[in-house]
Amino acid sequence: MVNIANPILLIAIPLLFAFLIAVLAPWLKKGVKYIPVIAFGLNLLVVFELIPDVLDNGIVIATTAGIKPPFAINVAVDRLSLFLVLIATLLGFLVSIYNLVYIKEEPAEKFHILFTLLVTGITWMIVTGDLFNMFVAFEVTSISAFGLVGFHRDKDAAEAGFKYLVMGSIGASLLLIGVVMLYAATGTLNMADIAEKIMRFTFKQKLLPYAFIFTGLGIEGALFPLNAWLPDAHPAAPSSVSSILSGIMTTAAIYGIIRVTVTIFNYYQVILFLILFGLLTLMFGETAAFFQKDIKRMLAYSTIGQTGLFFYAFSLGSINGMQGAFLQMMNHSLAKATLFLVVGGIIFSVGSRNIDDFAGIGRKMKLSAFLFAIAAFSLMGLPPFFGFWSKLKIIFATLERVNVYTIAFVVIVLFMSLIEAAYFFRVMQVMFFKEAKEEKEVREAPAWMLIPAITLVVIILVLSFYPTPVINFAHKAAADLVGRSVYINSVLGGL
Amino acid sequence: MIRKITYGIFLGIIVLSLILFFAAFPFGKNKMAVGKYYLKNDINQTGAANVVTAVTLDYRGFDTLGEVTVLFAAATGVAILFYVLEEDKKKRERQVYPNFVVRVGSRIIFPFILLFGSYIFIHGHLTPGGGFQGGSIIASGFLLLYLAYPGERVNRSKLSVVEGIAGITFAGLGLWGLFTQGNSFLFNFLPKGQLNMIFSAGILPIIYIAIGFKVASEFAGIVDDMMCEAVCSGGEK
Amino acid sequence: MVRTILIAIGIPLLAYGFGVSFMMFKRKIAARIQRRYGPTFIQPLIDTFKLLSKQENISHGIMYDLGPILALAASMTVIFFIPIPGMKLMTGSADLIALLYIMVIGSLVMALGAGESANPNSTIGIARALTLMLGYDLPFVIVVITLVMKYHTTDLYKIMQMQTGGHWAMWLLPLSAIVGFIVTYGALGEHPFDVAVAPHEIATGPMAEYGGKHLGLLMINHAFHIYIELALFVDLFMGGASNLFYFYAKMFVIFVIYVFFDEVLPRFRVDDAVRFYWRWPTILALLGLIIVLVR
Amino acid sequence: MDMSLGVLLATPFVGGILAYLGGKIHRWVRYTFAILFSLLAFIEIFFFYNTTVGNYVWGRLFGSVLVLQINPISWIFAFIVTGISFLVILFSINDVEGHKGLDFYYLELLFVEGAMLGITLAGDLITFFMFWELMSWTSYFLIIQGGKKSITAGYKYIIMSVIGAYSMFVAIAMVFGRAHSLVFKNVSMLLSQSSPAFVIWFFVLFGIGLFVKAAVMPLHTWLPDAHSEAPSPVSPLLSGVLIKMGAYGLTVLFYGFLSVQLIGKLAPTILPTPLLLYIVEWLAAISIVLATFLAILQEDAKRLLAYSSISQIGYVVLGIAMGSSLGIAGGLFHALNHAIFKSLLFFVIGGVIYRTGTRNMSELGGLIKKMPVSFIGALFGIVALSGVPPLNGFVSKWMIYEALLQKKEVFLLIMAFVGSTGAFLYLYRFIHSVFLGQLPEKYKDVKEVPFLMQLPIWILSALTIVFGIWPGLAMNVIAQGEKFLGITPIKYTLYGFPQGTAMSSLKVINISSVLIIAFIVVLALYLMLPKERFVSQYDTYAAGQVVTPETKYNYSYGFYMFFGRVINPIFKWSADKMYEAWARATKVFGDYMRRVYTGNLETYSSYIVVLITIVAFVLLIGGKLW
Amino acid sequence: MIYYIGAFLLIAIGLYAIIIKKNLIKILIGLDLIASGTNLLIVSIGYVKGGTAPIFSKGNILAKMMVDPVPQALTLTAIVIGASELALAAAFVVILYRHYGTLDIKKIRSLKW
Repeated sequence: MVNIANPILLIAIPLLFAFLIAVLAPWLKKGVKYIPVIAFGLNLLVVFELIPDVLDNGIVIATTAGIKPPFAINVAVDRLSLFLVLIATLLGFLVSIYNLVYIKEEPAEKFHILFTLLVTGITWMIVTGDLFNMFVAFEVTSISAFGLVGFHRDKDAAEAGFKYLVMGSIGASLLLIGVVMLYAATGTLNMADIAEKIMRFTFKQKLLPYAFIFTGLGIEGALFPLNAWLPDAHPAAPSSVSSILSGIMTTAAIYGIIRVTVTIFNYYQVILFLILFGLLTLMFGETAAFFQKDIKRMLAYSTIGQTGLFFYAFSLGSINGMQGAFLQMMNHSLAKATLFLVVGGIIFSVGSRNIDDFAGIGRKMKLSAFLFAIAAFSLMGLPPFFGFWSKLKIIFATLERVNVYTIAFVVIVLFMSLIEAAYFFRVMQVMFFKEAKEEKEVREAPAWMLIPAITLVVIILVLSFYPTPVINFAHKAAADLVGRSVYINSVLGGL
Repeated sequence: MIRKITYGIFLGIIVLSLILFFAAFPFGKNKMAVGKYYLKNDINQTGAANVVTAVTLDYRGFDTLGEVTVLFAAATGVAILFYVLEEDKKKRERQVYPNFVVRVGSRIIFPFILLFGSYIFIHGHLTPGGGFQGGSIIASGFLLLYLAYPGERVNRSKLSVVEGIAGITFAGLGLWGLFTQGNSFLFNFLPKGQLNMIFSAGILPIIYIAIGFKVASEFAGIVDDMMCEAVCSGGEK
Repeated sequence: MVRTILIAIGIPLLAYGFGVSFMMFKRKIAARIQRRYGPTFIQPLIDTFKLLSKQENISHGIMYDLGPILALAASMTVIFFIPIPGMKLMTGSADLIALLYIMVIGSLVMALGAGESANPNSTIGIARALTLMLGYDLPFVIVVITLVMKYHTTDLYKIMQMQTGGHWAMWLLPLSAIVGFIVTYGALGEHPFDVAVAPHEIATGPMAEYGGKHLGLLMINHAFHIYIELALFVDLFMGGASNLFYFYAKMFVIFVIYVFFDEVLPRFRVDDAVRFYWRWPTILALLGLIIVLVR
Repeated sequence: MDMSLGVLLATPFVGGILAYLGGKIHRWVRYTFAILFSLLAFIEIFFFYNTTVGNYVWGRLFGSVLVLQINPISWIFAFIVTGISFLVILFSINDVEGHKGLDFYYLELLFVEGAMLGITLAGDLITFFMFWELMSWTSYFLIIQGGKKSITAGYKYIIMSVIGAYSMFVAIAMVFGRAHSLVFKNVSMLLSQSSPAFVIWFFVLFGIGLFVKAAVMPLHTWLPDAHSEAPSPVSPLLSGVLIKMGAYGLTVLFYGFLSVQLIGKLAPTILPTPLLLYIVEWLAAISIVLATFLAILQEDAKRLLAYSSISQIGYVVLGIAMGSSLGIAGGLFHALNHAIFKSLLFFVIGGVIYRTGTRNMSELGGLIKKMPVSFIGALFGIVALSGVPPLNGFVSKWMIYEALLQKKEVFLLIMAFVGSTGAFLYLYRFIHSVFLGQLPEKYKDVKEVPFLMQLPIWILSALTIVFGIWPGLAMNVIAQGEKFLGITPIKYTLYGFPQGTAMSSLKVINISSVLIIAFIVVLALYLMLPKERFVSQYDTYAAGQVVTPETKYNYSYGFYMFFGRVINPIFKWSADKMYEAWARATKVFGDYMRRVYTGNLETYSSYIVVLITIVAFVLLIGGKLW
Repeated sequence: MIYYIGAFLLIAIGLYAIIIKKNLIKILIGLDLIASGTNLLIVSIGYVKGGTAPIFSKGNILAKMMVDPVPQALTLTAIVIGASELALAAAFVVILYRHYGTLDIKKIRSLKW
């Protein structure tokens, strides 16, 4: 029997199906939309098969071309990657279900191809164990994202897509330069191998390649001065794409930074410096979100803020901080994806993205509004929802050492949470308690668009009331990450 | 002006720091680590005379799969951006007539271009060349045809079928290797053959041929989309 | 037991006797100041009986009726908690603080009763009375606290006892005594603090609608009221008295001074009255308090 | 026994969910479930009377256990929570019928109850904070159902609550960073060993969270809006119970985590009370006076009561912060009493709004003849609130005054007294403008509220008498609670306090019996006199004019305008305006901040270049990051 | 070394073009310059003094004499990726021109704040 617990399948299967869409499109115009669902369904199976392996061994490694890791590209899934792969695959699966009804505009089959590639690229970026391969995956992700952002082909989409493309390309080039610099320095591209070999370099020598890679990934990861494309691109994309972009793509890029910073560079001198990025991102994102009238733009800015939050938690550098960061990543992915999906449904019915036009939705689209509320609560960190536990952990981790700086950090984080709560509550007030100006026929979104959101909300609720396994898992993931040796030794010495 | 100077200085600083960084790894010095391994083991492991091809398709074949995917995504993206509904297309049709020499000349040259391109990607594992290069050359042949006959169009959906099948071949070969043979993706399961022969290096030539078709059809598709944008919809809005 | 019952009956009668005698004296003295002859000495008594025996009584509702009744009952309750020479009955159950609150019951129910009469004059009167109360309460509280701080107890009887033998609080705490005098004056509602009644402006305020037996009860209540205020002042500042005669004499002296002031001063506007109380008496009282605290 | 705490806590939550689901069948199923489960919770409370149950572990998180417990102190508050919630649900049934958000109303109500119960039962800080937040936002959803204005009010409420909660959160996190266990016992142990600076930080940050909920000035600004705009049955819950959670938290903070000695050690002072507590006392006293003055000037009945709540909770906080046995007992007792009489008053005004549809006092009047039961409720409420014997408010206020006198904190006492006298003003205004005076013609046909709405009024009125005449009943639990907190419990008798507890003895039963006897005597005298005859309300003295229904001959608007003239200078500044200014400043600042997103691609690209340039520059100058 | 510097200059010029130039096409050229510079950099990293192309076209070529094959493979990939990016960017420019009727980036800023 073939062992399907192989992380490469996570990439190969959807790619195969993506090509299949292109083949079948001329004959099965209507039918191809089911292909991504099948692909990600299979992927989900693979991930479930992977879970016990990873839990037992801590890491699962797969090689390509039958050659040992430092020489051929390898794929490694450790606890942290599994964490994100699970979310990415789940979101891919659910959102592709959502797409069944949501995508009506032509060329639908092309949309499905790009969508499949986008999610595949994200998964790829997370599981790969090779730096150049990460760049390629990064490109797969961003090029499909460029195409999807421009999918509507209207004014906003074109502008947002172009800006995103230019910035993304610069980012990719910077990333590539950084990778190449590392290659020049070490003569290898495998992450574990680089990590081994780079230890002999001084702090100064490591800084420049790190800066390039950091900047390159930071552009996709929406860190503060580099994230200007995000608030344009996320709203311009179709809502299902926005939910993937916001939910997991930025997270995947941040994952890349985490990998590079901790596993490869082991860069604790810089890591504290990164707090600044986290906090600035948080502040700018949340404040800008507060002023938005367009709901999707608001959510996009909120994504920036959330990214800042978990990046900040990561850059605390302690196991507890990283644990908080992972929990918050998960919370943000699930909640923000839900929000975009629900909002997509609402926009689908109302026909407007302006928050003021959502008045009275709470009565006409009860389920949607309810799902929105739960997801928003979790995002804000209201107890007893999952976001509360993650925020709790982040604050606890910050205040492990009490001094003026940590107090100031906490004040900023909490103040921004407050702003976040303020604008989400404002939206909810409009939705639930404001009377609609004119009576419009507004119907509940179609069932297939609701099911993914419902599933996500159920997951959030389960995690809310039974968070312990995830919390423990995140703790182990953080410990593995900080320990480094698990990853490096198993990649280099394993098999 | 101040902006220009400022950014000039900024970029100067960046360049300076890059130079300083690379001063530690000077030009021409042998920096190989994995490269040595490839050069040493290439013949046993892959049987491809061209080590670059071996690296591209075997050791780092996974990259190439990504590369193909990127191209595929870009082609799809361009198709999305230039997508026009069929009925709109017809309305905007506009005929341009290039001169006679171009039309006849391109008709004569086109088969040779195809042949040349095919040669390059078929011999990718032996000579400097390969699927990308060959594919691009074939696509340039299509570009030539478009220059000569702006009114004519390639069957876009067939192109996409070709690219899909080529992609499936690549990924499918990889999966075949994974499932049946080496329990490793893109495992080179075919016999290695003799060095410098056309039937050598196992699956590499097959992949390169698939890539050749794929790249050719994708670039042709992009060209087609852009032609359509320029010719059929010319001056819209 | 018998003695207790006797005292229980005796205290209200005594209080009424004292109070009504002051009412009588007031009219006489006022008349003399104004160079009139004045009514008969027992005119207040005559008025009361006349009102009580009226056959035509109107009522605006239950609360309207209950107002005077409860007010009178509350005043009678207060009397039991104010020490009188030789008649100590209930003074252990409620101290000075409690007494201050028991004293309010009467005014409050009275106000409720007047409120139901639906006459704006009554309402305005009550609003003014309450505001004035807030005004004089501030200095009064300070004075009370000064006394408590001085004698380390809130038991009225003990405070009184500690002043026996001429150690009157009036001499020891002159500032507080002056303030206490002014406050008691306001509590009595005489000129210039008769804003609540102000017959020329709001037709006797709370009493505007009352007539007949209700007004009769209120007049009895008024007698009690005068007695309560004066007795309290005497107990707090003049060391109470060893027997009833001295007690009466002290109250009488204070009362005569009140009447003199009453006859010569005009009326305050209500907010001016509050401002007045919150200015000089408060400052004086605070000074007195600080002196006690520092010592 | 341990498990039973979980059952108790689960009762309201289960009830809420069942009520919601049952509502899908029929509305009466919903009512039945809601009433049944809130009653059940109330009954369950009595199984824990005077017991201390500790440490029922219900979960583990981040290496700390989550614990439930109950002790006499939390019992008092749990009693208030469940009791008042039960009455609120009774009252709601008629009041919110036909309301738009009815589906979720009982769910939210019971969840708020459950959250508050959770606060009182929490045995560790995470549980405490979790239920604290849960309470904040579930009650927010209750508040904003009150109509258009309530949305703004609710917004203000939630924002201030969240600020408070976050402040508390920081304090909790600080402790967690050191102790890695947040069970109350460990927290107090940690705090007793920590440096003064740490404890002061903890005290201040945790205290701010509590102060916001307890609406101590200057953090009170949410309360007048929220309490007045909330739906009628929710206001009693807010005013009676929710703000008591702040008082409970303060008790736990002052005497559970810390102790008077410990707080005294933090900042040496010559004052009779430790400095930190002394500051709290002053804040409470300021709340008492200013809120009273503000209440006097209100035109809206519920707003008046809301300000009154601020002032009364000031007494509670004042008592609790005093640190002496008598003061704490007084504060706790006043918390219980305030829950009773303030809920009563809110129920009454809720009934009036239910029948007349307005809460503007100048539009009401004369309802005593139409709604006698409500009037009696209001009467008991105001008498109890103004602290006049023989009802319950008197005893607790008396205790607080005596405690202040014992400690010679005279200036606080003066302020407390003035606040109390001021209470007469606004309470009289309340009862007069609503029930006395002239009945407007449009309310000629107003009826008494339905039975289910009368029931809470009757029950609470009875309780004011019970606790007023037999304060020993409450003192039983409070003394036990003080023993639990490690304070010498006060001496008490069933009817009052013996010599030696306070500056003097008190026997409430004597006062009330004398009052009753005197009343009987005077009533007998009155009944002997000729009978009276009833006349209409227009048959009044009007300087010879004839009053008709058309002529408005009533005094109710700007009742204390002349008093307003006296105190207006004080209210030139208000905390509310200050917060608004802050909010505006933040907003303007944020508006500038988001201008970094210029929409200009060049700018965006230059950000990237500048970032790398900085790193490169750092490298060129020697690689020193800091 | 000159190849390195050339590559860096190409990258720098590309960035400069993106920041300073207003025309969309020039920005595209800038992007392409960055990509080309990067490719040049990669290839020049792989160079070994005196090395030959890494192809065993005749039996007598020694592996020791060859240049590093990895950067060449990377370049191949990078070129294709750069080309795809450029194609997509060109498509976007066309769409932008269709909507705005201009190629001036200063005028294309309806999305902001």
